[in-house]
Amino acid sequence: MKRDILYFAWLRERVGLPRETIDTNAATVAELVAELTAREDRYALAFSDPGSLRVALDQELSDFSAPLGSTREIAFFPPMTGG
Amino acid sequence: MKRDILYFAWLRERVGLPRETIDTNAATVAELVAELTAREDRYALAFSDPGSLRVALDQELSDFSAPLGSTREIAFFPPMTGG
Amino acid sequence: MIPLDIRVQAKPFDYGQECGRFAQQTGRVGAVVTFCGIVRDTDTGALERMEIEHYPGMTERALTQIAEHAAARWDIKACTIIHRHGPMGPGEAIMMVATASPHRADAFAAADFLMDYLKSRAPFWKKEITNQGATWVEAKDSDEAALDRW
Amino acid sequence: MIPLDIRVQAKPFDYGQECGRFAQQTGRVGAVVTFCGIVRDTDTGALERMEIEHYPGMTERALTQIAEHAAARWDIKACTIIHRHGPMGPGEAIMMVATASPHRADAFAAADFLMDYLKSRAPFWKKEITNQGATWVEAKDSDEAALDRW
Repeated sequence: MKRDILYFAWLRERVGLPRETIDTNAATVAELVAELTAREDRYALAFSDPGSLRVALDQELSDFSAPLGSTREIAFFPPMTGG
Repeated sequence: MKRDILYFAWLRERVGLPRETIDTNAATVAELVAELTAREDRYALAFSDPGSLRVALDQELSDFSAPLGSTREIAFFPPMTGG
Repeated sequence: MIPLDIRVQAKPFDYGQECGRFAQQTGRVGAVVTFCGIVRDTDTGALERMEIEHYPGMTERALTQIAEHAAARWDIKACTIIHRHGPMGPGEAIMMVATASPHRADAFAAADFLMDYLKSRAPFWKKEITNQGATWVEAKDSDEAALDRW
Repeated sequence: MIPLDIRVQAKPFDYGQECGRFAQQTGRVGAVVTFCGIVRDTDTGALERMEIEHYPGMTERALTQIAEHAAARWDIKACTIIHRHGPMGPGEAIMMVATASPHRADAFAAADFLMDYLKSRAPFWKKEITNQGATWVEAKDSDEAALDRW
């Protein structure tokens, strides 16, 4: 299934792009991360410490064990620092 | 000893004046209140519930058991309602 | 000593302008919190005006002491307190406080503390004049109780 | 629903002007609290500028949800949140919140809550550009811990 993957802040810099569309069979966020990590070193580096990352599914904060279901847009980013 | 007595808010309205100078031998705030109360009905009315009143000695909040000592200015008023 | 700007005045002040000036002068430390109390309508009738009596001399003294306590307890770099007395109409600003700190928690706590103490320890008394007559505002038990938080 | 005014924008805003407008429009309820976060110097070198990245779409959504939670929990009559993104210099306002309530405790608590949640749950990321280079600001454990207060 085709899904949009977004990256923000230093994760975006490490992956080297802000968004991409990929065709994936991953059933959960964790499976998607494993799939990305296996692709290229820059993904492996970016996702080397998943515990320090956050994920949003269709713009709602979620977690790595969540099923992707019909999610269109998956965003990965470091802990937020607004305010 | 001559001392300035000040009244504020509804206490001022009941006593009927904002300040007066009196010559008193009262040793404590409580004794001064007793002396004032004995003077006239309007004082007795104003001080009928001393527990609901506050006192300041030379512009510092104090209490009714405090000695008057060399205090020049004694102010009586209801609980404050600023802000 | 941090800059304390304490003003007790009869004339109106412009809350927005004071916020802007405070942030301009002290905001580089990071966090600014302001509070503004505004004359509102009462439950017991349409408010025509509010009148605030105060104790000249003691008022400035009490506000300075309260601000100094806040500055000793939290890391604040500046503090402004403005409080009006005399008559004022609905919608007019009665008073404001502003605090600036490198830490948002300190700016919030100090402003909250200032308000609690100012409310019960600074010599101001409010009178509300409605179409039903004039009434002195009564102190609330909850205001006195709020001091126990600190 | 209470009036929520939520703005995510690159262009600067005038904190004082926004405070004045907010108090003018909503102040008659009695108590107004505002917070402003301002770009400050860092410990690691003179700050040239700050750059804030955000997640368009999710940002507005997250801020609206946070404001709605605050409005459900406290008696607030209006709430404004303004947050900038993009580049900004030292001394410029990054963001502000404002709350209005008949009760000062509610106005304070709601503004404090908004700041805690906004800090850790709204998708903004700060980068500081100093003469030593560019650094992403790290989230503080104390910011995440602050959420447990609520």
